[in-house]
Amino acid sequence: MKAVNHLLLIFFGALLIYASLGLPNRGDSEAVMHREKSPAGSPGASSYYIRNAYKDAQTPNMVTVILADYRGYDTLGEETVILTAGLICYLILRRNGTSSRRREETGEEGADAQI
Amino acid sequence: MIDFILGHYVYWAIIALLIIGLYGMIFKNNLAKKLIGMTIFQVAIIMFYVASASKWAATVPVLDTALGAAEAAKYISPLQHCLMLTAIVVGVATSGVAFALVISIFRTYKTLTESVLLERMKSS
Amino acid sequence: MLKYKYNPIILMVSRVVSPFIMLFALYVIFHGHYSPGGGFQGGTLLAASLLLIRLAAGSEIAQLQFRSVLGTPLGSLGVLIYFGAGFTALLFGGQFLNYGFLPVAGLTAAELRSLGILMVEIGVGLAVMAILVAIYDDLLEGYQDD
Amino acid sequence: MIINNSPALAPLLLLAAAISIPVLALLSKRLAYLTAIATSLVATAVSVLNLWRVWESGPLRYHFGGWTPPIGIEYVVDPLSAFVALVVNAVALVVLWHAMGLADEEIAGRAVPYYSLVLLLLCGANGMILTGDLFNLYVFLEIFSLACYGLIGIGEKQAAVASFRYLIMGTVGASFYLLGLGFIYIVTGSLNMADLRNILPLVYGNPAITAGLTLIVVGMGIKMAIFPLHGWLPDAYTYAPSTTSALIAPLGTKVAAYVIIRVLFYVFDAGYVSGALPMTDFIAWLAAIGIIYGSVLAIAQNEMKRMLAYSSVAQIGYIGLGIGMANPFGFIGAVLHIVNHAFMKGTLFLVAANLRKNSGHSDIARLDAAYRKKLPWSMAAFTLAALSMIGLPPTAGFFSKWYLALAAVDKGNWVFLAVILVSSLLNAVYFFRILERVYLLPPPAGEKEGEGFPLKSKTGAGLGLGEEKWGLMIPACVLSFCLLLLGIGNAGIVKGVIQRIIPIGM
Repeated sequence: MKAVNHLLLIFFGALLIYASLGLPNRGDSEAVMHREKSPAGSPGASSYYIRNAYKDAQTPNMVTVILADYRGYDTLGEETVILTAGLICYLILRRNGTSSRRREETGEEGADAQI
Repeated sequence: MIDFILGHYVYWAIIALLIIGLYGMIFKNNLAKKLIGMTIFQVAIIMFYVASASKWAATVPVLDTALGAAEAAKYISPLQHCLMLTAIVVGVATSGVAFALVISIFRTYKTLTESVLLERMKSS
Repeated sequence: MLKYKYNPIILMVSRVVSPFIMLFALYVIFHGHYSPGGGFQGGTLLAASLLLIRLAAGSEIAQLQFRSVLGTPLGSLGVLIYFGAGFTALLFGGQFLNYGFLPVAGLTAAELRSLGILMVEIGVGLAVMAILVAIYDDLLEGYQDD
Repeated sequence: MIINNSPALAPLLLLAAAISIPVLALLSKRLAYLTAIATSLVATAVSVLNLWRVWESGPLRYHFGGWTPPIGIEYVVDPLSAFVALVVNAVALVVLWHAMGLADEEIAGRAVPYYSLVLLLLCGANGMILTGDLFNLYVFLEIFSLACYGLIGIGEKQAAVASFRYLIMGTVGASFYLLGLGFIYIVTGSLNMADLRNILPLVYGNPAITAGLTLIVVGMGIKMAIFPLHGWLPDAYTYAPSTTSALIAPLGTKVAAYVIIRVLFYVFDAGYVSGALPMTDFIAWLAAIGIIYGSVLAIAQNEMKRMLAYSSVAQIGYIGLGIGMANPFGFIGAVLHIVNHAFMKGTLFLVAANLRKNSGHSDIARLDAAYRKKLPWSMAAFTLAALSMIGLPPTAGFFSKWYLALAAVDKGNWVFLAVILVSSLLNAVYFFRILERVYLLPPPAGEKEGEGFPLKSKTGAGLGLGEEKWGLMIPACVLSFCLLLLGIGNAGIVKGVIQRIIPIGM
């Protein structure tokens, strides 16, 4: 079983190295994703954001504009991810809904109610 | 060849980080160490996106009137940075839930090493 | 077990530092328009200031600063603010999250969007703070029992 | 206002209810369940409206924030996504209705976070099905997965370990998806599915695209629990509380299978995926091995929920086979099997939950004819679902296997045809084993009628002796009756919905 895992790891590394050969040089602003027009003629997203962020939302910080306005639905989903994590920790770790401090505060009577 | 290496050595470093993270998740016996491997894996992917967003001689994507009109070559691509805010938050949420589960496991089984855990699961 | 040991130096320093971290956190949230920052970074800093007091003074005393029972409801409130901003845009004829349709008079479409972004940042900051502190309390709560 | 915003309404209503449950719960704990069931009902109604609108006026596009697609995020509702969303919401509604009668002890004290998480799970599922943006799909995939980890984690003692293993494998899967998406974004510069559809043919030769596609398919394969990547599924479904396993079993793997179909055939085109890059053949062969592996292991199990979990691995193999054969019949078979399996697995897990609630255990060895008297309607639903799993004509299961067999013949691959037939035989073995016990094996001699059951199930409120409240029995019967409806109305579904959306170039 260990050998299979080692093989998996090596295959994963080889796949990534093979994939990185196809990537454009990091940092040249002529790469496909930075261009104004994508290869198929539709407007390139990131260059549109840079040129129009201030015009559309009067906000110099382009990342905040994308975060809240252009791709605002992503951030709403992200908020829900945090809320889910909070609810899960509440669900898994709180013993039947009452925290031990509340049990101590309600004193003996509270403890009877539990049992 | 030189500028190919200059343009890609960061990606190879990130691939090494990814393999380390995956190694940690698969081969480590302790549950908490698996979590560390998982976090390394997620951070490596965040690095991958942010590394790909940079441009030579371009500044932070906050509009600076001193640079004049906003052209794509002057600012680095802001989209990846926004996507990675989401990925960071997902990483935090997953780690939070994972630690809640680790505590819940420790509370019932009093151990975090996987081999001992599997025996205790079978016996109970 | 995590026994709380009283240490006056840590308590004094953290009680002095915590409000200033909170102040800086509010600056980061509201200054997200002009400099790197925004809801998430600000919310985490707010949570950090609360956790500092929880660590230094122990969770019983830290209840005075932020009651841990408030955690999840405040988190839901933060997401509700974000959702409400998007839903009011829906009610006033635009698509969901289309701040151009917010019912605030006298602002151009771009300024309306800037206002919408600000409302969203506040909702995000509040939710991140409340949930991170709630997760810390639950992790502590889970561990304390055995 | 409602009509032209209808595509986005389902996930948003579920999200709004999930947020308001913790706030409403301050008034009264009962409100949590009522909000959950009411919102699920409204979400089902909205998805019916969506399907009707798509039927009338073709695919709908909904731009969030008013921005056109490559700039903003869009929802695309076409017959495939509207139909799968309707199935997901309908099954979830019936399972939630069943949860009222069940009132598990694990959920008793924590109804508020539990039902809020159930709604978040449905919001994640609806968001994943309807979205037209690949990164938005990752965000809703995370909401869906986190809700699954949480709901599984509160079951029996071993549930936390099973949920932890699911979390580790699930996060690896989601991170593979994100990595693959990163490679594709760097080379093409767009995240929108429709936009990518036009850009990708120009960059197919690039190694980053092939690696990106492989990573996305492997990542979603882990979520879909296809053969070699299914390690987390048996423990997760067995140790989860009954309501959770009845909720996640029909939905979890099906939504991931839908995403693979969407990425393979609608973002990349079928010609590239099955021709230049033998991705679909690879999936088909893995799925074929998975079918046999799952069926054989299901026979070896003694506990019913674990048996159903392994049979889930086998049924996912059918969907993988349908995807892998990449021809029109295979596509129809895969989509039909997503729908049929959702209903079949829903019924079977509801019956397993009834068994656990009624007699405290669901071990196959201890089943005998007394159970038929105790739970007559549940056992009838179980029989109908078992016949559908095996694939007998009037029920829906037959038609999806029929289309898969046609696809195998059409492709000329006799091994797949043999696998489908042999696995139907294996399904028959592990289901008749239970039916034979329940209907033919006389109860052990010393036990009088209805004497050997734990006291709490003696309330005989239902039809049969000891059958629990109506609330437990009717949802299982409704789901199994739907199997019959799906079987009879099958021609309508295939012609009306699936025929219209067969990907070009298949």
